[in-house]
Amino acid sequence: MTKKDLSLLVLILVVGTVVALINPRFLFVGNLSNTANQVGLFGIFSIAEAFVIIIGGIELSVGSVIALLGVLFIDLIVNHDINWIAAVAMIVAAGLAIGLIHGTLVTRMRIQPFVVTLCGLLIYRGAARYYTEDATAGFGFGASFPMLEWLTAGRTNVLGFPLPHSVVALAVVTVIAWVALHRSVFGRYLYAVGKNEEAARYSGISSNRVTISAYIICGGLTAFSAILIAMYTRSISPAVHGSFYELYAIAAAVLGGCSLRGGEGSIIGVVLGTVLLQMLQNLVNLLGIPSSLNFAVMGTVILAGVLGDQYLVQRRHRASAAKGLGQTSVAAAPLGRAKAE
Amino acid sequence: MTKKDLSLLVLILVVGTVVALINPRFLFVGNLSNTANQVGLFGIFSIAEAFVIIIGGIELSVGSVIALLGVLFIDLIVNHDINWIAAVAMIVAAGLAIGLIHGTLVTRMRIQPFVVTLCGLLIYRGAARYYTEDATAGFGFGASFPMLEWLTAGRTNVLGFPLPHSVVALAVVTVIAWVALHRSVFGRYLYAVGKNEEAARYSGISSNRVTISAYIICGGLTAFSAILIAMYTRSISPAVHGSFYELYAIAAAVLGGCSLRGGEGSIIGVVLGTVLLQMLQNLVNLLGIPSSLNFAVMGTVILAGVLGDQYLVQRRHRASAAKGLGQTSVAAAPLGRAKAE
Amino acid sequence: DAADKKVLAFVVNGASDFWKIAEAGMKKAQGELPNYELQFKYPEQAAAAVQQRVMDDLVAAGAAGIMVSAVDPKNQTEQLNKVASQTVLFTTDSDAPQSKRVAYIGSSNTDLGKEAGKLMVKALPNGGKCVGFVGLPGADNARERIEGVKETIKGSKVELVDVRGDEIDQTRAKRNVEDILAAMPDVSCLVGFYSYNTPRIYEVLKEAGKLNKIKIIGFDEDPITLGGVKEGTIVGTVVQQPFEWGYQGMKLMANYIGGNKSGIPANGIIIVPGKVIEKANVDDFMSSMKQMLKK
Amino acid sequence: MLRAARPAMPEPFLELVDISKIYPGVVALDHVGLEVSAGEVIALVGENGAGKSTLMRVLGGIVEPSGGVIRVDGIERSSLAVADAIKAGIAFVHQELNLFDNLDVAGNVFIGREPVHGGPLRLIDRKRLYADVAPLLERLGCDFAPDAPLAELSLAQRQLVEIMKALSLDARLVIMDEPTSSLTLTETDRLMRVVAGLKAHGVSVIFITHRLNEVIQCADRAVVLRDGRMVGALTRAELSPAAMIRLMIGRDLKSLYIPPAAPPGDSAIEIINAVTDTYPDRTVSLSVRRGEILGLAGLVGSGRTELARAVFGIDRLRGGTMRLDGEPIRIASPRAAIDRGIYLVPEDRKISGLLLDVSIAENISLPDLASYSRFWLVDTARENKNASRQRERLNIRAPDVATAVRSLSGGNQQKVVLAKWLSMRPKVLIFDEPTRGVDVGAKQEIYDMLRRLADAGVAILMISSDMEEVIGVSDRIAVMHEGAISGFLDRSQFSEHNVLQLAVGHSVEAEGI
Ligand SMILES: Nc1ncnc2c1ncn2[C@@H]1O[C@H](COP(=O)(O)OP(=O)(O)OP(=O)(O)O)[C@@H](O)[C@H]1O
Ligand SMILES: Nc1ncnc2c1ncn2[C@@H]1O[C@H](COP(=O)(O)OP(=O)(O)OP(=O)(O)O)[C@@H](O)[C@H]1O
Ligand SMILES: [Mg+2]
Ligand SMILES: [Mg+2]
Repeated sequence: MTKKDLSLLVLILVVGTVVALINPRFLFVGNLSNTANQVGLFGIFSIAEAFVIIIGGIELSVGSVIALLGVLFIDLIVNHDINWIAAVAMIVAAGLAIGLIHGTLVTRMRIQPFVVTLCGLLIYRGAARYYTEDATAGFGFGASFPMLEWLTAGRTNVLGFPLPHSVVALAVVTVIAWVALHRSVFGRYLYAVGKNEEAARYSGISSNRVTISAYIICGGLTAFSAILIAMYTRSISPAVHGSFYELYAIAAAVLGGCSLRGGEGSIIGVVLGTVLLQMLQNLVNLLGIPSSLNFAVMGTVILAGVLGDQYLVQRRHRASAAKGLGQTSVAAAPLGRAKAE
Repeated sequence: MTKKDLSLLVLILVVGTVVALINPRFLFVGNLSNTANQVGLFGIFSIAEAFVIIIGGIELSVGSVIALLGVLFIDLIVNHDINWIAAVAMIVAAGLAIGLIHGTLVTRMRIQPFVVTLCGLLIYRGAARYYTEDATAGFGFGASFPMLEWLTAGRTNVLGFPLPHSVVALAVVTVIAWVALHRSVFGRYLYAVGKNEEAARYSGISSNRVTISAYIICGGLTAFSAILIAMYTRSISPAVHGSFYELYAIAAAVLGGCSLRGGEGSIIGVVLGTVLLQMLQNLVNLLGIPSSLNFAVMGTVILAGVLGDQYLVQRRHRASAAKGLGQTSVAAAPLGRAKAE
Repeated sequence: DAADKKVLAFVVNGASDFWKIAEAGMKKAQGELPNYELQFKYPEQAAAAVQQRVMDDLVAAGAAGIMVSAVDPKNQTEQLNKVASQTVLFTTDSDAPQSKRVAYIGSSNTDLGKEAGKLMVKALPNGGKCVGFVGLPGADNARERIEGVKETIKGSKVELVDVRGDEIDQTRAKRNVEDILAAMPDVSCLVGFYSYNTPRIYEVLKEAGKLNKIKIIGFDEDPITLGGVKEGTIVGTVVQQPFEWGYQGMKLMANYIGGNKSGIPANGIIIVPGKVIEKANVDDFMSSMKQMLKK
Repeated sequence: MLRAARPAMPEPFLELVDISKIYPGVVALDHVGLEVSAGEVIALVGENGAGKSTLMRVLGGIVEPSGGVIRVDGIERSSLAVADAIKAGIAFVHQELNLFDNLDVAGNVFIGREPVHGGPLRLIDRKRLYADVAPLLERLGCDFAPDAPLAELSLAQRQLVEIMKALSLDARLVIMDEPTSSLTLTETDRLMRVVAGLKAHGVSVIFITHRLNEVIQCADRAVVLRDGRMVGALTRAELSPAAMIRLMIGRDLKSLYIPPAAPPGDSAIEIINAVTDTYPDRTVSLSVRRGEILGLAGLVGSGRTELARAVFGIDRLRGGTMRLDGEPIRIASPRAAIDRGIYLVPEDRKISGLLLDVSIAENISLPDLASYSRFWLVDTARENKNASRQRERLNIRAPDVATAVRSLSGGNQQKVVLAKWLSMRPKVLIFDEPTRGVDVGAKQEIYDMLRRLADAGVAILMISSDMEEVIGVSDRIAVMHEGAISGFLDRSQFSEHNVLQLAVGHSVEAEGI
């Protein structure tokens, strides 16, 4: 756990404590379980986004992909009576394919990731709307896939806590992503390509292949979360479903220490970033803050947290300078901080 | 005009010709004037965004600022009976102040621009909604500010073409921005800070001051366009007004040759990028394409254009390599292209 | 004291002026329900998931009753049932008939559409081409209104040739009207399906100098729409009565929670009919609106 | 076309035949051939922009040649990919550092070749990673830890990491493109021993340098390039600086040291008890007089660059004061320093010296734009005129001044960095490794210019790791050791021995201030 992750954790605990003091219902099992469920849903595609950000790219089509694949998934199992296991496989395959296309356009055709994925954002959203003729896709009343529903949207009682399965999914994804990013050779290449693509190429790393892999992983994970989200909402209005989610994902990644210049970020940080964002949403409703202030509260808490962290860092810096001690290491740059001098 | 700008212009002309062939009404004076009006409105804040992108930053709060300042502007002149000239001055001052705050947080507090402006996006939107209690701010029936309306939303007949004043405003902003960016010392500094902040500092450029100036310019121009947009729609629902406009702005800037890594981009390119985006919107309505396909058409045309351009560049590249002649210069990287090898 | 008051929440499907009127109704009810705390909730986005989350949080916070305008009632049934199992649930605006909600209070969008269709036929005795404008063409309320219009004009010479969507972006809403005027010079009537569409149509036609040449038919009670009706440039507008939903709905809910279930019919459906506002009755309507919003 | 004469050696395993490379407006390589046998040390010398790096980049698979063939173990190819080169056992120390400052030392050394366990998961074997890097650190005498973040290393230390990267490969051929350009004598000597060790194990080495005595120290033969053509080759017996210089630039060079025209004046800048970040418990005091060139020597990491940065206002001084012309000053930013006439030519051109994608002219005018502008608008004609003058003066090899700096050779880039500052009117000039990667001819040019500036009353502080340069150019030498000045030397005391003694913290007899 890096210092940056730790700052974020402290911020989460502080906000949580304050909320719990004002409204103890915040800590009720049901509420925690609901918030955890949201974290599970949003965490997976935030991790997906982090992969692309780490290699110095960006993926703006997350929300549209969630809408398109969600619509297709529901359509497959509800209207085409396809076995849900096959449907899951098809949707994930579609996600991987989208990632492959994005990665290829970025590397082989050398189009800026922002342009590629912006076009993705527009095209997939349009495709979803056109396919459904703008109608909401849903299960309708009584439609039931007990096994699938239990797996994706169910909760299991663990020591009295109804643990949402989306959290289990996030946990699995987190562990795998953590090992892949922080312990494997592949992860090292991701960071290397993100930091200095030229140097990576000179070191014999196929930066194109690494970049494409990052987009493929992102696509696959996004598809997976699209299924979970579809099963949670059980209804998808193609015009709005998942819109802005790319911003959530990027925000979680950036809060978690990713830099949009690439080469930085930790998986734990991204998950903590998601937790913070979801907690803020929960807080607004629990404290009876007017919904119109929802966004403002989120923004203010994030900004205050980052500022406070930055303030402490600078003070520590100055204190150590005054005492003539060694500085804090550059690598432990704090939460949201631009970069070392 | 750079090669990149030229590619974009060609794309615009090709799309325009195709649309005009399918529906000649595209070229009717009224339609061109309407589209030009949109270009005027969107172009100004796209140029604003370009300033920040060129120094290597990003400004995500454009849409929210447009909503908040629009609401305040209407409130000032409709409900507080403030003279509209004073109101315009106050709103622009507010925009400049927002820019100053963002710039200061980015430089002095060293918070990532993405985080600062994301918080801005959330906070200003929330503020706008809270201030109006989520009610639409508007002029009401018959309310009239003839001079202001004529200036901002009027059109003047120039050789039979009803030239919208927003286009005049854009032209003025473009010329000033072009001189500032491409001919002035300050512009050199902006690009230098965006390209290599450290080298800029070693050359005696106060990168903090330059960065803050870019955000201030962005804030001021955004405020100006907020007024024009408010006068165009004449009604602002604070929850949705201007949402996603930051994406439009970034897209126009990126299409126009800006790189999100900073240090690149031309003002002409940004204006052309805006023209392309607005033309695509117009096209969907004119060709009677279902609104649900609006986004998809935009995405497809942009992607096709960028791909085609890239294809031509690579072919020219290969052809010249085969002939053993000099390659095209690196600086003339094409439309939307990631970066030179 | 405040902490002991039971909370009743009105959860809407997105922010709009329309709901301000309902909120006014709710506030009137609050005056008559001192033992309850009435809250009005706007989800930050018009998406089912976001709305669901607001309701989950309200239940977690211990709300005694929730009245909701579901974003996607057809597919939200199960989640609505989840809410209904933990608190008293009313629906409004758009019903979820198969859910375990206690009652629905609102109007029928199809009926409203039919009223608008009648206005169109009346305004265009010789027939003509019409184009509609709407925020989210896929949303149920939009679909039902369009359906109602089409049903009524079927057989007449009035045609609804296209409906343009704008994602609730005012700039696009206005530009859509401009583009349609450019693309279809022979259009003879424009219909604003969402509350803000009609004022945008009015403004564009005014700027183009075509106010009396092209008929405008609207929905809802935007001040500019009403001004146009009064001026005679807008044929008429079909309004709902959200004030009544907020007022009656909250009182019914409080009664229900208090054990008095008499106000709720067997099928649970309480229709508050819509009103057609034309030049003849616009003044009355405007003054009564003023009255409502004053409180 | 000339072929390099080869002494009796085993058959070459690698041959470059008729290699050409054409860039727009530049013929970087013109039918060059080179053969490499096992256990051979070849020095590649030539002026800046002669094509040395380009030739090596062809060999390393980074540049695709426009013509010619590459024969590796008898297999002919028209070009290599990086992976091919690595597979063929070619290791490459690039002229410009290619490192990752988000990784630590060990991570950088083994990038692309991490030891793995965990089977198909390919997890990094961290234990082995750090174990494997330790002997390399020792071999080059590095004093930083294997897990030190790269971001904290000085330029020279990074250079050593880059060298370790190549040594860690089990290579048959190690290409070193100016590996010593920022190293001091101590590290250079150690590197020479490493090269000898490689040779003894049958590994071939191609060595590029502008410090010609290094060539004599280690090379079996020297190959000289000029304007992209091979102009000659010298066997070990024929090697001498004069012979190489004659081939490189076609004329002889005069001696390095030019005495000052007049004795130095009052002290221009005084640094009193300065404290920097890395050595918070040491202080530095020194002063440079008007008209004087003060050389600042020291080992890698001794804190010279840090001192310069603090004086120039990039970093804040932790303690101490400064005086300019006797007046106490405080410098909070580079702008403040520049406004007072204190300029710094930074050591790392890629990071702090240049905007790589910008033209030569725009780079040169950047620190002094105000004087090229009228009403805040840049007068490009004046800008270009000055740039052209500088280009001629420093012999910057480029098609024109609109050329992007990125496409220049390393030494020519360095000249652009110098040109940025030389066209202004300084009071105090701090040069941090001014001639890093600059060829002998241009070096002489630069030394002349330093002297002329000094004679015009400028105080010059020249930080340099090049012993020959420090001794040859300075009027006085200060030596730093672990963040403090360990002594000053007058001209009469100048010797390699004395400088080295002070650099490692010993004292020399009759030390004078
Ligand atoms: N990417 C490029 N585009 C255009 N010209 C280039 C490029 N790379 C190198 N050149 C040109 O090729 C020539 C040879 O450059 P090279 O780097 O091989 O010189 P060098 O001998 O290594 O010089 P130095 O001693 O300064 O490092 C130079 O004139 C340089 O400007
Ligand atoms: N950004 C940094 N963060 C932490 N430590 C640093 C940083 N930069 C340099 N150092 C350390 O400061 C010490 C002094 O470095 P400096 O660059 O001043 O040395 P130098 O005398 O110029 O030697 P060199 O020949 O290596 O340039 C070195 O030990 C180095 O590891
Ligand atoms: Mg070189
Ligand atoms: Mg140094």
